[in-house]
Order: sequence, then C-alpha cells, then structure tokens
Amino acid sequence: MNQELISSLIHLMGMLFLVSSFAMIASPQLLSCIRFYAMHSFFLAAITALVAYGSHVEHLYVPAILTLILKTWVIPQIFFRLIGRLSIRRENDSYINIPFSLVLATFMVFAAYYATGDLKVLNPAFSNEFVPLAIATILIGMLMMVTRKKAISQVLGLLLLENGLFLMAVTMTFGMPLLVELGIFFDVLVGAIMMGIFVFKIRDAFDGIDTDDLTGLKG
Amino acid sequence: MQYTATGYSKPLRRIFSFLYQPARRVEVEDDGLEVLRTAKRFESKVHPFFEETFYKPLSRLILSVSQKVKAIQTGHIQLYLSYIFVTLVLLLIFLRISR
Amino acid sequence: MTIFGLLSIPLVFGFLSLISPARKLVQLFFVLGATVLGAGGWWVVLRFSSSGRIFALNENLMIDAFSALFVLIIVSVGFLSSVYGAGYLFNETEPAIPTAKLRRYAFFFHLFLFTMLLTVCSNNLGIMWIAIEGTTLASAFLVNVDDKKSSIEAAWKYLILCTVGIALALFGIILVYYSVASGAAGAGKEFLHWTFLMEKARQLDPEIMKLAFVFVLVGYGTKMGLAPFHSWLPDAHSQAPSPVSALLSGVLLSCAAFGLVRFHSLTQVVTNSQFSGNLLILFGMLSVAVATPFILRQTDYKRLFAYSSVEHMGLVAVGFGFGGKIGIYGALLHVVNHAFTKSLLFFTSGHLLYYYRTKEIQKISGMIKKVPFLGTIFFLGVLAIAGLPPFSIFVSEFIILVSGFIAERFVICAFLLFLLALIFAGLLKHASGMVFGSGEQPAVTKKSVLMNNVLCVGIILILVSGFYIPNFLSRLLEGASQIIQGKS
Amino acid sequence: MNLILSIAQIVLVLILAPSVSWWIKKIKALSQNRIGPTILQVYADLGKLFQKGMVISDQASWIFRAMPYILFSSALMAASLVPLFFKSSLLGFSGDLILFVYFLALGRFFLTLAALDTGTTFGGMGSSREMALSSLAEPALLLSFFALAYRAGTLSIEGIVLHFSLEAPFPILFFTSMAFGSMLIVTFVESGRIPVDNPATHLELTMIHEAMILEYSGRCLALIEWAHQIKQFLFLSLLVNIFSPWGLADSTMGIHLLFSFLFFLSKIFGLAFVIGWVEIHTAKLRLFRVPDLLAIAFVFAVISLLGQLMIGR
Repeated sequence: MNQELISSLIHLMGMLFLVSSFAMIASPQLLSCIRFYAMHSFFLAAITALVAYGSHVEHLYVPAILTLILKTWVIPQIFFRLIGRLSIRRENDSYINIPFSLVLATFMVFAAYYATGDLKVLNPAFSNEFVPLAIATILIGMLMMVTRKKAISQVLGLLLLENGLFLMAVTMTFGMPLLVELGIFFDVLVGAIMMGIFVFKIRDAFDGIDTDDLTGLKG
Repeated sequence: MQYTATGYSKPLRRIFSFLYQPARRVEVEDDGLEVLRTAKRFESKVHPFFEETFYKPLSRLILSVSQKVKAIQTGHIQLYLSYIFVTLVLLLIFLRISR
Repeated sequence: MTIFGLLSIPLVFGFLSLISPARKLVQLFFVLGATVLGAGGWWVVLRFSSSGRIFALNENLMIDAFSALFVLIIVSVGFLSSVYGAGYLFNETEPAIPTAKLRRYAFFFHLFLFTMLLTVCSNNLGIMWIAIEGTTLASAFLVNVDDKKSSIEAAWKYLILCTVGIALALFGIILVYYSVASGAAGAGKEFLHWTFLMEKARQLDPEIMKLAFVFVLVGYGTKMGLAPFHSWLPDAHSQAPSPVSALLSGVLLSCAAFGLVRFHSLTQVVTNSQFSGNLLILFGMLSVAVATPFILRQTDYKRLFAYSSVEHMGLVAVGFGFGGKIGIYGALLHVVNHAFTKSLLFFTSGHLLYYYRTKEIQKISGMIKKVPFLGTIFFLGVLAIAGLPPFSIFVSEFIILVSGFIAERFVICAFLLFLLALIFAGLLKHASGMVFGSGEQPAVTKKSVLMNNVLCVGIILILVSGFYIPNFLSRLLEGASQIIQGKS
Repeated sequence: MNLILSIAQIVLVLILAPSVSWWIKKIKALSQNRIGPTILQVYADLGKLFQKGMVISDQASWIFRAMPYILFSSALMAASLVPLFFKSSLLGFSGDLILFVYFLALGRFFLTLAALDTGTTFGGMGSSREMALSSLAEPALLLSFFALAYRAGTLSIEGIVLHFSLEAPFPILFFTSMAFGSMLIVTFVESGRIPVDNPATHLELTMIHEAMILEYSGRCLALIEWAHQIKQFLFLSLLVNIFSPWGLADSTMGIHLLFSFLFFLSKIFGLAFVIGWVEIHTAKLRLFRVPDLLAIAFVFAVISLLGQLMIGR
C-alpha cells in the first residue's frame, strides 16, 4: 500500500464522509438518519485507520477501532431500540423543509472552505483539505441541531458535530495523546447514552419528543 | 402652639420655591351669604421635582426595557443553540477582520 | 500521591453509598464522604505552600496555589451542601424520595465532586476538558432528582447546551495541540501540559492561539454562564433541588471559570496583548447587562439567585479581564466569596421551599414575623449578595472596581456601577417584599435542626470574611495571582 | 513640647472667646456714645449663669438636657482642629477641614432639635429659620474651603495655614480674596451678627439664634453662650490665620511664640473691629433677603473654586 494509494483512499473516504453528513440532513425519516450516522462514523473510522497506517502513528489504531465498534454499531443500536420502544412518529420534522436545509448545508460547506482558504496556518502535512471538511461537518451539525424539532435529531446533530471534531483532531494532529483520545471517546459515548435516557424520560413526561412542548421555563 | 412640620419647612419652601413650586388651594363654602362661611379647606402641596423629572422616567424606561429583554429567554432550545453559534460566528468574523 | 488520595475519596464513598442497602446507611456514607473529603481538602490546602506545586500521574495532574484555592471552595461548599442535603432530601421533603433514587443521588453527588476536583487538579488541558464534560454528565442527573416535567426539561437543556459548548472548546484544545505539535517534532506526551505550554509560550503562533481562545471562550463560557450562552443556567439552577443548585451555582461555575482563566493566562503570555482580556471584559459586561433586566422583573426567587450568579460570574470575568495584580486578586476573592454567599442563599431558598411550598416571590411575605430565624438569614444573605459593605462580596467587588480604575477603564467601571446599582435595587425590592409586610402562615412549621445550623455556619462565614481574610487564604490568593500572570 | 502648646491653644480659645464678643459689644457701645461693658463683665455674666439654678419644663426630653454639653464639646472638638498662634493644632490630620465643618453642623443639629423640644413657638420658629439659613451657608463655606484646599493641595487646616504662611505676603490673590469674602459672610451668619440676626434684640420675631435658646437658664445657658462665643472665635481665627498667617510661629522658641501670640491677638481684635463696624453701619436684613446675601457668598465661593481649578492662580 504505497503512499499515494493511501492518500487517494483517504480523499475518497473524506468525500464519502461529507456525502453521508449531507444524507443525514436530507433524511426525512429518523431511522434512515441514524443509519447514515452509522455510515458517517464508519468513514471516520476508515480515515483514522488510513491516517494511522499512512503516517505510522501506532496509537491511532485504538481510536479507529473504538470508533468502528462504538459509533458505527453500539450507539446506532441504542438509538434503534430507543425509537422502537418509544413508539413515536418516525418523521424527522424540522422548522425548515429538506431542500432549504440542503441549500443551507451547501452554503455551510462553502463558508468552511472560504474560512480556511488562506489560513496558511492550518497546513497539516498529510491532507490539508480535511480541515475545511471537518469545519463543514461541524457547521452542518450545528445547522441540524438548530433546525430540527425532534429531541433525537438534536442528539444526532450533536454527534455529527463531534464526528467533525474527531476528524479535525485526527487529521490536524495525528491524534492527541492516547489518554486524552480515550477520555474524549468515553465522554462522547456516555453523553450519547445519557441523552438517550433523557429522551426516554421526556417521552414519558411529555408523551412525545417534540421540543416545541419543551418550552415551559420562560423569563 | 407647637411648630408643625409645614410651618417648620415654610422658610425652606419659600427660599427654594423655584425648585419646589409650592402649590396652595383654599376652598371656601358658604350657603348664599358670603359672610357666613360654612366650611373652609386649605391644601398646600410641594411638587416632587427630582422624582418627576429624573427618577420616574428612568425607572419607567428601565422596567419597560427589562420587560422586552425577557423575550430572549423564550424556552426554545433551538434559540439558545443559535445564540451560541451566532456569537461564535461573530467572534470568528471579528477575528478575521482584526487580524 | 496526595492528589490520588484526594480524588479517590469521593469515588470510594460514591460507590459505597450506591451499594449500601439501608436508607440510613446511604445517608451516613453520603455525609461521611463529604466530611472526609472536606477534611482531606482542607489538610492539603493548609499544608500547601503557595509557591510549590504537587504533581502526579507523570505531570498530568497538578495542584498549585491557583488550583488549591478552588479545591478549598469545592470541598467546603460540597461539605455544606451534603450536610444540608442529608437534612433536606433524606427526611424533610413530604413525598419522601424513595431510597433507590437517593442512592443514585448520593452516587452522582460524589461523582460530581470527583469530576470538579479532577478539573481543578488537572495540568493536562485534555484531561481538564474530559473532567468538565464529566461534570455536565454527572450533574445532569442531579438536576432532575424529582421527575417533574420542568426539571426534566431543565436537565435536557442543560445537557444539550453544555455538551455543545464543551465540544466547541475541544476544537480550541485541538488547535493548541496542533500549534505545539507543528512546532516541536514528534507527538510528545506533555504537549498539552499547561506548565509545559507556559514555558514554550514564546514559540507558539499567536494567530492560532487567538482562534483557540475564541473557541475555548465560547465553550467554557457556556459552562460558566457568560451572557449569550447563559440560557440554560436559570432553568437548571431553579429546577434543581437546593443543595444541588447551591453546588452548581457556587462551585461548578467557578470550575468553568478556572478552565477559562488557565487559557486566558496562556493566551496573554503567547499573544502578550490584551486580546483575551478585552474579550473577557466584553462578555463579563454583557453578562451583567443581561442579568439586570431579569433580576428586576423576576417572579421566582430561585431564578432570581440564578441570574445573580450570571451577574457575579460576569463580574469575575471582568475582574480577570482588568488583570494586573489587584484585578486578579479581586476576581479570585470574588469567586471564593460568591461560592459561599450564593450557596448560603440557595440553602435558604431550600428552606423557603420547605416552609412555603412555592417559588413565587409574591406569594411569600412577612417572613420576619412568621419564620424570624429564616427571615433574618435570608435578608442578610440577599444584602450580602447585593454587595452591602459588612459582607465579603462588597470587599471583592470593591477590589475589582479599583483594578478597573487603575486600568484606566472609566467608562466600563461607570457602566458596571450603574448596573450594580440597578441590581441592588431589584434584589432589595424582591427581598423586602418577601421578608417584611403582613404574611400568612407558612404551610409547614416543623423545624429541621440540621438545615438551620448549616445556615448559621454560612452566615458566619460570609460575615467574618467581610472583615478579615485569613492569612493562609491571602497567601493562596497572592500565589494564584502570580501564577495567572505567568510570573510564578 | 508641641502637645503642651496645642493644649495651650485650646485653653486660649476658652479664655479669649468671651473677650472677643465683649470687644464687639464695646465698639457698638462707643459708637452710640455709651461707655459699654468692661472686659470683666462678660466673664462675670458667665460665672453668674454657672451658679444659677436651672428651670427645665417637665415636657422636655433627654435632648433638652444633653444639648448644651453636645454643643460645647463639638465646639471644643472643632477648636482642637484649628491652629491659632502655633503651627500644629491638637488633633490635626489630613481631611480635618471637612470634620471641622461637620463638628459645627453636629452642634447646630442638636441646637435646633432641642429648640423644638419644649414645643414653644419661638423655639420652632428659631430652629426652622436656622435650618433654612444654614442649609444655604454650609455649601458656601465648604466650597470656599475647597478652593483654599485645592490651592494648598491638602485637606487639613494646618496644611492650608502653613501653605499660605509660606506664600509671598502681598500678592493677595484675586480668587482667594473671593473665598475670604464668602467666608466673611458665612461668619456673620454663623455667629448671628446684625445683617442676619440681632443678638441683643428682645423682639422674638426678629431673633434666630436667641429664639432657640429662649428656654434655657443657669448652667445650660452659660454653656450654650460660651459655645457660641467659641464658634464665633473659631471662625474669626480661621479667617485671620488663612488670609494673613505670616506671624505664625513654627519653632517653639519663646520669643517666636510671644511675637506670634501678640500678632495673632492684634489680628483677631482687628477683624472683630471690622465685624463690629459692619454691625454698627448696617440694619438687620429682612429674613427672606438673607438668602440673597448667602447667594452672593455662594457665588463668591464658586468663582474662587472655579478660578483655582481653571487658572490656578
């Protein structure tokens, strides 16, 4: 596996990474949104593994494997069982319709590329076009959190945002010290589980996870 | 025949009359005959100058502003999230400009 | 070694209270844990020489004067809150809370203390980030002990907003790591150590540092409750049970401030410009300005105290923004004073809830006649938080303003004083409405000894520290102020 | 040595105060071709009053009994702040200028309170007029003090006196003379002299100061009279020491002290002569014309302060 094959593979993974985040925004159904999230994490794990292999940073394999196991399989399973048990409407209703949010998402990508355009300061040796990609994913994650009405889709938006951060961490710094990497990983995992529990509680208390009725506390 | 408060403050009210604008009202009631008065009422008032011109308008303004500002805490979580993201974007733009 | 000892205490007692079957046992372990932690914490702080540093886990964890100060706050307020919690939650609430929920409460309470201690004792910025994220997760459960609709909603908003904020802060930390890694060769173990960064500060690129500080300011600013990101704070602090909101308001906000100030001192050294100071002042002023209208127009007294936390955290940020020896000293002192005064206020609001069963300010009046002991302590507490002279908050607010005048920022100080005057008026209006006047009899009249004496301890603390700052505390404050100015 | 001299200054105030009021009475008498009282007369009056018994109405509260002592002690405390012939006063510290004014204000407050205590109309009338006039006089006094303090750079009376004694004797500065004018008018108001209030009148309607102490007798009356004379003496000595301070002794040599003491006496009696002369030649102003006089004093003080701030000459 010589050098430019790896870099071309990484670029492919990066593009698929971006496509899957677009797919998450565009999916009307919650279940498909979660599946796309699983795909999104898979591509992230693939990029991490390839970067680890490419730049011979051994301790990067651990987060790659963890991402593969947890984010592509465990978290989606939690969400699937959650949605199954919650028996709530499966649509992914939001304040703005799908085409408009797609337009906004593409605008986010352009904004990201513009923002990091002349940032001479951010030039990681291995693949410098991942930085704007990561920033784009973060912006799309934000967009998703702000526009979606369902509590679960907000959580998915947050996880999307954290995937973008992980991509940034991996490509810019070849992964931080293992201790920190693992710590961040488990924080995100526990966070996702806690949010799942809370979605369940909201469903019990408000019989529906629509954030519109989550506006009791004012002033 | 002790000095009442009004009497006590008469010199001051007279000296600072431009500030206090003392107002006096005397009402006299008589049934027909002007000479035989049945009732007489006297009322003197001092115009609360500072309160009217400074404190009342200021407090009205502040309370109305604070009533409007309460609208930023409407309870929608999306609104709160957009506060964070908008501030972040503004800061980044400010950073780009000020470089 | 001492750091491990200190950090292990809450974990041990947390698990003990989780597995202990009987209700009384849970209460015992709950309070015992906090007392042992209190003793341990004070022992470490008192024995600690202000210039020294204690390292652990090959320099990932560290206690210096700055963190010792915060260990002091966490441990003392944690102890007060647990004693109050034992009295309040375990036997006073009328729909008695089931033991299972209390076990969970005790466990998460100790986990919360552990994560805050870890935040304060970490030298590695990555570990500090993990710990702060941990505080969010631990305290999310503490906010909704009773499964009312509003407390679930508050906990949900708290969780989502703080996690988003903290994720953005992670971006800042990645940038810092990147600027260090691109400078030096190889992936060194100690690249994220604050001490290492302070030494290498000259070689770091100021542009990246500014970008990183912006992200960290947004991230830790959300946790600290600075203005545009503060929306979760009034909901979370007013819905949480009083001992928890005392801990949240008094200590958690200060730990977020701790993280932010670590970055502020780093940025100040790297960019050696007032960039981060000005940003802190801007957001500090914004917080005080945003808190004022809400305090003036408030109807729920717990939200009133939550907004006053937003205001005081804004003041702390302004104090650090003014910088200089006096500014930092004043801001640190303000953190300590605010921790004790605000926790006392939330304890009294817990009392109020226990007696009057309502959070409405209008519905309560004539406290001085009906519950004289609580009435006086509540009124003194509100006077203290409003910044009246005999109490300690006045001292630190005064020092912060003095540093403001020294830094020649007259317009800002004038505007700050105007806002403080408004807040003083607002707080007094509400408090006098509640304390004086003719009031109806409160719903419950049974007194709880445990809760009362915590109040007494609290009021004595803030009164004493108004007159006299113990020398070990002033030694710590000076040491911490040196460290933040990067001259240690 | 300084301590003894400072205490001597206070004893001097106690002794000299009645003689100054005697001197003014003597001048008035001579101008009306009367012989006027001998110097011992004033002291004899005080002594007689001290021996006489007191008549106190049973409606009077503790304020009535406590007021003379408060008035006398506040006058003494104010005296301890003013250097007469020696450069350092007993209790002088930086900022005692303001304390001086408010010691006198403390005495005046209790005086007016006690006047209301027995509920007589004259007491009420006197204290309401006193309050009205002093609310105009005090700002003028303070502003003129601030003008001088700004020039001298310190807020302590000693500092001001020392600063002016070091200045060249004759370039009487325009702005400080304005301050002198306003303080002179305030002295008339404070000591209750003719243009504002007639001390020797028996017509209650025209009294201000006398009306307040109408109810007093015996020892209390003596203390009040003495305190009043001390206050008048303090104002005169302030005027003298600030505006012609050159003879002030700073070393504790015998000759210096003697010379500065004699020079101080001549200045005091000279100024008292001026006040007496004004009292002879002016008729008493109507009560509601006095605010105009005090407005002039206030304007003088403001001009002198602005002069110092703006031009600093």
